Amino acid sequence: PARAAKDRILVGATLPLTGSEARVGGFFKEGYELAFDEVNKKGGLDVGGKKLPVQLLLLDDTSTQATAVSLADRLVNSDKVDFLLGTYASHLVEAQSTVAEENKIPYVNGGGGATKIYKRGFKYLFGLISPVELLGTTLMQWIDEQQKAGKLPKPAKIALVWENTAHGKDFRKGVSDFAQKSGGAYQVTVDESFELNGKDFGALLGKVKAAGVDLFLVDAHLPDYITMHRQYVGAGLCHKVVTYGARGAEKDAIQALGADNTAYVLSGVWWSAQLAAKPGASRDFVGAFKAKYGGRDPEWFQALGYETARVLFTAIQQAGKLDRDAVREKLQALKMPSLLPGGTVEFKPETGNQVQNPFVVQQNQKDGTAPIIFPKDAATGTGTGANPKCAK
Amino acid sequence: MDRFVDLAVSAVLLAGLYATMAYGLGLIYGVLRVVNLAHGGVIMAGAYLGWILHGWAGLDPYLSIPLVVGATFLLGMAMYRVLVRHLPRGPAGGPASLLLLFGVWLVLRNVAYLLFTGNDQVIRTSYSTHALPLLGSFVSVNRLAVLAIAVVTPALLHLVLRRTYLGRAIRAVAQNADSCTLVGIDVERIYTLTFGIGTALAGLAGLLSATIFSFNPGFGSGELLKSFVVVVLGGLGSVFGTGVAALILAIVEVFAILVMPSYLTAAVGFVMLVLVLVLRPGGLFGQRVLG
Amino acid sequence: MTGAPMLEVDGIDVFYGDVQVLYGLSLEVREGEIVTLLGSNGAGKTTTLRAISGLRPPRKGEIRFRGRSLASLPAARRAELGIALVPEGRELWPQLTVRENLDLGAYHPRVRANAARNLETVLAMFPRLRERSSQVAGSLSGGEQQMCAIARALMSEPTFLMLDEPSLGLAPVLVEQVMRTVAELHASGITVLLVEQNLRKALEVAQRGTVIETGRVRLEGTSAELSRNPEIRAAYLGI
Amino acid sequence: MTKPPLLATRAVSKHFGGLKAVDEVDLELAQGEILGVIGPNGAGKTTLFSLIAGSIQPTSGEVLMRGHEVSGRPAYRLVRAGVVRTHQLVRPFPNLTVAENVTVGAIHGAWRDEASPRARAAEVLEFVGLAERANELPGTLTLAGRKRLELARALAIVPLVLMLDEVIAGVNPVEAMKLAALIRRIRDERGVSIVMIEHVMPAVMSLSDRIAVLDHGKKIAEGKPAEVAANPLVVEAYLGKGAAEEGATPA
Amino acid sequence: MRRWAADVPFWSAVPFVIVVAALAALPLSLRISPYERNLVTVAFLMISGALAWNWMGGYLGQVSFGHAAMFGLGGFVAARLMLHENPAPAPIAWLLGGIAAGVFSLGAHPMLRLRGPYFSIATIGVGEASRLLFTYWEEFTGGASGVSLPIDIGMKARLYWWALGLAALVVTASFVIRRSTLGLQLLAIKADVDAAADVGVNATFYQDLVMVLSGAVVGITGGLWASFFSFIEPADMFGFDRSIGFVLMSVIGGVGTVLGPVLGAVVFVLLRQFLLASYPQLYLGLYGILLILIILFEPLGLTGLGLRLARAVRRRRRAPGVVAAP
Ligand SMILES: Nc1ncnc2c1ncn2[C@@H]1O[C@H](COP(=O)(O)OP(=O)(O)OP(=O)(O)O)[C@@H](O)[C@H]1O
Ligand SMILES: Nc1ncnc2c1ncn2[C@@H]1O[C@H](COP(=O)(O)OP(=O)(O)OP(=O)(O)O)[C@@H](O)[C@H]1O
Ligand SMILES: [Mg+2]
Ligand SMILES: [Mg+2]
Repeated sequence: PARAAKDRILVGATLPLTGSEARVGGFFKEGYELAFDEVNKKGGLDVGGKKLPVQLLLLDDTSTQATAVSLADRLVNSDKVDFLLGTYASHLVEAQSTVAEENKIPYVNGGGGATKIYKRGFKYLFGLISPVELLGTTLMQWIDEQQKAGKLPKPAKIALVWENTAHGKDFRKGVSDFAQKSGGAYQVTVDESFELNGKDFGALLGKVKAAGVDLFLVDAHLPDYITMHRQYVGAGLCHKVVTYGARGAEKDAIQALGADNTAYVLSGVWWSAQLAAKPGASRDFVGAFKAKYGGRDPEWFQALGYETARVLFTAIQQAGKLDRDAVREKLQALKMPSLLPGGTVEFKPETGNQVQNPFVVQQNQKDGTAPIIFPKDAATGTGTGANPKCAK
Repeated sequence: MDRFVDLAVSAVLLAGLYATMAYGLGLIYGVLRVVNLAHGGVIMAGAYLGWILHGWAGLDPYLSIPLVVGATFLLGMAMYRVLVRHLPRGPAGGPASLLLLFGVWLVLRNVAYLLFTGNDQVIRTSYSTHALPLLGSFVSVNRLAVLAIAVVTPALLHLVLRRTYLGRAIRAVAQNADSCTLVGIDVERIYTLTFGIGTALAGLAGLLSATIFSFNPGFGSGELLKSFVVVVLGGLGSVFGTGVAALILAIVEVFAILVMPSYLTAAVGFVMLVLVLVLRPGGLFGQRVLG
Repeated sequence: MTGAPMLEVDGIDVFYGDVQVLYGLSLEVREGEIVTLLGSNGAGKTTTLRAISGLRPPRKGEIRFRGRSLASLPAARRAELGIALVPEGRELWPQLTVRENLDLGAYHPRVRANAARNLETVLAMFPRLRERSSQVAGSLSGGEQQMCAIARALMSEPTFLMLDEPSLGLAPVLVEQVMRTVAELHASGITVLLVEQNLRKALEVAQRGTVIETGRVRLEGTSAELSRNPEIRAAYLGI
Repeated sequence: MTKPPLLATRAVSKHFGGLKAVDEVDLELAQGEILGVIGPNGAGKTTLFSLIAGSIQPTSGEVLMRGHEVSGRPAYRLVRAGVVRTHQLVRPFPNLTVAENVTVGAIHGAWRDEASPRARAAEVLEFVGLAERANELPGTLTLAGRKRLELARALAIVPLVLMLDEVIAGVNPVEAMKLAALIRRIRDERGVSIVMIEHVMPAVMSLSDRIAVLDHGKKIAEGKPAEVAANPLVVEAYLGKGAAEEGATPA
Repeated sequence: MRRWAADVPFWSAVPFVIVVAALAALPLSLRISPYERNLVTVAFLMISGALAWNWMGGYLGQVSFGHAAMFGLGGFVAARLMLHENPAPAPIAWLLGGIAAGVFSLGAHPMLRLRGPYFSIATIGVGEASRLLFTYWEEFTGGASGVSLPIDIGMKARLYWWALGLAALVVTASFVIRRSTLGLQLLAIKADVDAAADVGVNATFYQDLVMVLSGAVVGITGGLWASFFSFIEPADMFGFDRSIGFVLMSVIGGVGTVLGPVLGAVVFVLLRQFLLASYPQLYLGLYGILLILIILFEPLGLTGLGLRLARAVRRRRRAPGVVAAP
């Protein structure tokens, strides 16, 4: 009732601005802030014929669950925010979204990719980040094209290596389900997990080497990717296809490892700045981002952050009021043109309100670039089927 | 067979790393009977020092060894003078020194965080990913260099401890401090120097790790835990025991992958730690003081 | 033969924690003398030597060496003045070799340059140690350990040598030998303060003696006087 | 058949590596007796106490109480059976008050005495003369006070046998006399049998009914104080050879 | 005639009962928002955990860096019981989780003969090994992705009273233990195991007893924690940071006292919340500095500081210049 007289819309969020996820937390913050700036520059959101500015109340959850939960609690019950945007990293989102559900407050996030978050039947939780499982599937689809084109052996042996987290487990499911359904075209011969921030992968790589596989499919986060790939190259390993899941095209990593050593590494991401090559939502976003952040190129984190906020804004405008349930209904019914690959965003109850947009697959080149090679409609380059360096 | 060689090679390389991480912890414990929980923080500091020198001055990490070792040596001496000196020695000081140095670690971590943010950093050199064929397997040049240093360091340490007056004084202080005073050894000074050397060894370990791993301010906790395992296994305070224990731990961890999922191999070390503490509190090779 | 006072202990009180062990104890040793400190178990002899060497500074009273107060001089600096102690129970570094034990005896900068020469001297004095020089000290027999401890003290070229029960735990032949050594050291110009329970042996080599009982001086006199004193026995037995 | 002694050791030994700290020692303690144990430093006196009290286990031999073997039992069970020791270096619990220190002792003697632990602690403190200091920390007591505390803590258990390791050592002569008197009262008024280690000769000689002498882990003599003092072995090992040669006997 | 510090007259419980009653009535007042209520609930849970840790670390002097193992085990056992097809009522699940944790901690029995830093290092090993093993045990902990409990809207509100009840119980237990002959014996063991045995204390038994009790209470706390957060994962529940948390709370507040861990837990939760909102970059270092200062200058932590202040004030009152009472 008191909310009716409001002169602005208060949106709360926490992000891991310190702690283990701090780097990405910062990226999401940039995305959020860009979206809020854009709206406020236009005088605010049009809510029921009245322009209301939006304000972001952002707190640092230090990458820990208890803090993410209690700060969300604070945002809802003490700061009285109208809506919530999500934090980053699956475990934080899974813990934090319970607060939104208990308080019946819409919670839109672009940072919780694990499918199990969306299997709890929550009504107020919406996820803009496609399941990591789908990342595994998408990569396999491209690989499958190569195999069909005769560039890869059939059957192909896979070493499937994943970090022991929700992220890694989803990736593993995507790949192994695909392999199982392939009718023998793919065999997973090594299936191993490793601890986050692992130190030495010598033994693991030894096992991979001994198994004599064709495809080396890994899901790792950035530090482990760098550590593992260094040892991989150092141990003289080479496989026809190598991927580290969503990692590979980061400039940091290419710099840390050398363009030579990362050539042909495959990665699947939720969005890429190269999508701006064609006119559309992505190009607009990249332009705005560069203007605000000194010409820097955004990565998928900023794009998802930005888009997450935009989805919430769109639903609010469509509802025409700040009523939480009304906004929730509009989110549920939303079908919005988007910068995400696939071009539209919608939340389907059967997937627990997690979007199912495709991934874009990039492949690193010797010159340090990483063009999109899949799907075709988004491609900015052509992929190399099997790493020519390892002839065998 | 081929596979066996591969695993053996990676075990030896890993042992080199574990050993460098553990020497400093063992030395300080051997002489002062203080468990240096700030060890992990110093490893982290060593990594960042190397990174700064590499990034800002373009200094190769191996060339910056003297600078990093020197800086962490001073840090260690300061830690002893300002903090550790005031603790009760012996069993009574045990938990107190543990907690005090843990506090130091938290501060180091926070300082690093303020200076460098939480981002992961790496040191990349031209040879970071170079490999040499060896025994039908490929071995990273950098890892070989780390191994070499892991072997040279205790040899140097051994020489210093055996051949110099200072080294003999350090060993003597560990055995009987009163007699040292009688022949004119300033025991406090020896403690200060020892703490400095132990800390410098941690700094060196950090620098070397930084050429292999990416790191952030939280770096060092895993290294500390491994160092514990190695030092306890080797008998707290024995330089050679430490080296051998590092090798044992590495072999067990690496070969464990043959019988268990790779994820669990990390637990093997901790299980060994607890078993050794309970069954053979003096370490696998018995209690020796700085042999 | 005896000259100016070299060491003056002046009314010292010494404690272990709250336990008082010495009560206003005074003592004097003159240049070139050999003096023995006698007393039964627990009388405070060792404590007196520890106070002089700085390991257990007195709470009250003063110790002067060649007229200079030692109060502000840390224990580690006293070796510099030529004060050396062969501690009770030898207190070697058991895991260091004999050679290392001896080398460390010459740790002090003033004598470090002469280490090689001093080593030759002491090894000549104790040929047994030359044979054992690479053995760890902890594995020596009691007598050998005693020699090693004396040799270690001599490495610092002391002018004032304190020996705490050097005959403790030694076979009679070795006792004879140690006592002879003490006499030789004295003859070579070193002032000696000898603590002994072995009253007869001690009085044989010493010129003067002081008997202490529960931290206080009970009797003083020349060796001859003390040997004759009827009280001495009772005091010595602590009865 | 004579009644078995209250406490006895039969050929009890303790080896530390190659060192025979205690070597086949036989000892007997009769009800109401005070037995003195003397010997040079490192003779094995304290180790013998630890063996009897169960703090360490003998290498061989046995400890008997009223003819029943008790060796191998952990210390706390021997305490509950009435064998209580004090330590050479006083070991009060520093963070507990004087009264609490004694109460800890009183907890486990309850079966022989109906009083509550706290009441018994109070009574014992009165007996040793520490009642005034009940609520202070042991650190505030003088050494003599702490020795009394150590006695009180042991007495609170209502022991049958009290083993005192150098309780008189280190205190000034006046206090030493008072402590000796207290020890005699413990035997006379409370009927506690006592074994005491002491280097302070006047005290041992006057308090003890019998004296045993240890050297290098072996018992080298035993008997009335005067006999022991005259024993040439004892004189050589402990009292001093110089004394023997002058040919007098101790007072 | 003598006033035994240990004889606590029963009326001294009156202020405590009043405080608990007031706290119980607090959520009924409209002044407190659900956010504040939840914060206090977390503080209650931390109080229970810190006090239970303190039985080991403070009373017995065995500083454990591995209590997260019991916290996590209690949490996951409770969670599994509540997720079962025939779900156990929450309080039963918590209790069983606590029992499981207590039994588990008995496994550390052989470690108890280690003392000082050796014990601490061993607990680090046990803690880390537990974390890895339980993370690997998917059927139980859900592996790295953890388990979610069904959302129960009224649960958080009810948990306030449950947590208060637990905390009140644990505070009472801490007092009773401290003041009873059991507490005396624990402190005696802490001061000197051998001397304690020499006055008849069965150190082995009491150490086991305390370890089991401490583990069980921390386990129950873990169960309540699981219900409160609805989602738990092993990396967090079994994490080293959690073990450290128990240590920090007790040390900052005052090891070995009853009030200390309570203060420590409140400061830990509230200060943290405040710092996180205002200076998120500094809180780690501030804890570090606090820890260093406490170890160097005030071993009894905030409690010791309070006592010192009280003494100073009293001295000031008695100081000359103030007119003495007739
Ligand atoms: N570290 C210590 N702590 C407490 N008391 C001590 C310590 N060292 C010695 N004492 C006590 O001080 C007193 C004097 O001891 P000291 O060693 O000086 O005697 P001593 O004359 O050398 O005897 P001995 O002939 O046995 O060597 C003894 O009562 C002894 O118990
Ligand atoms: N735990 C142990 N390990 C090895 N040796 C020991 C141990 N305990 C005692 N000893 C040795 O056993 C011998 C006997 O020691 P004990 O303490 O019984 O002597 P004591 O007769 O009480 O001497 P004091 O009069 O000086 O107290 C000593 O040589 C001592 O060093
Ligand atoms: Mg002596
Ligand atoms: Mg003794």
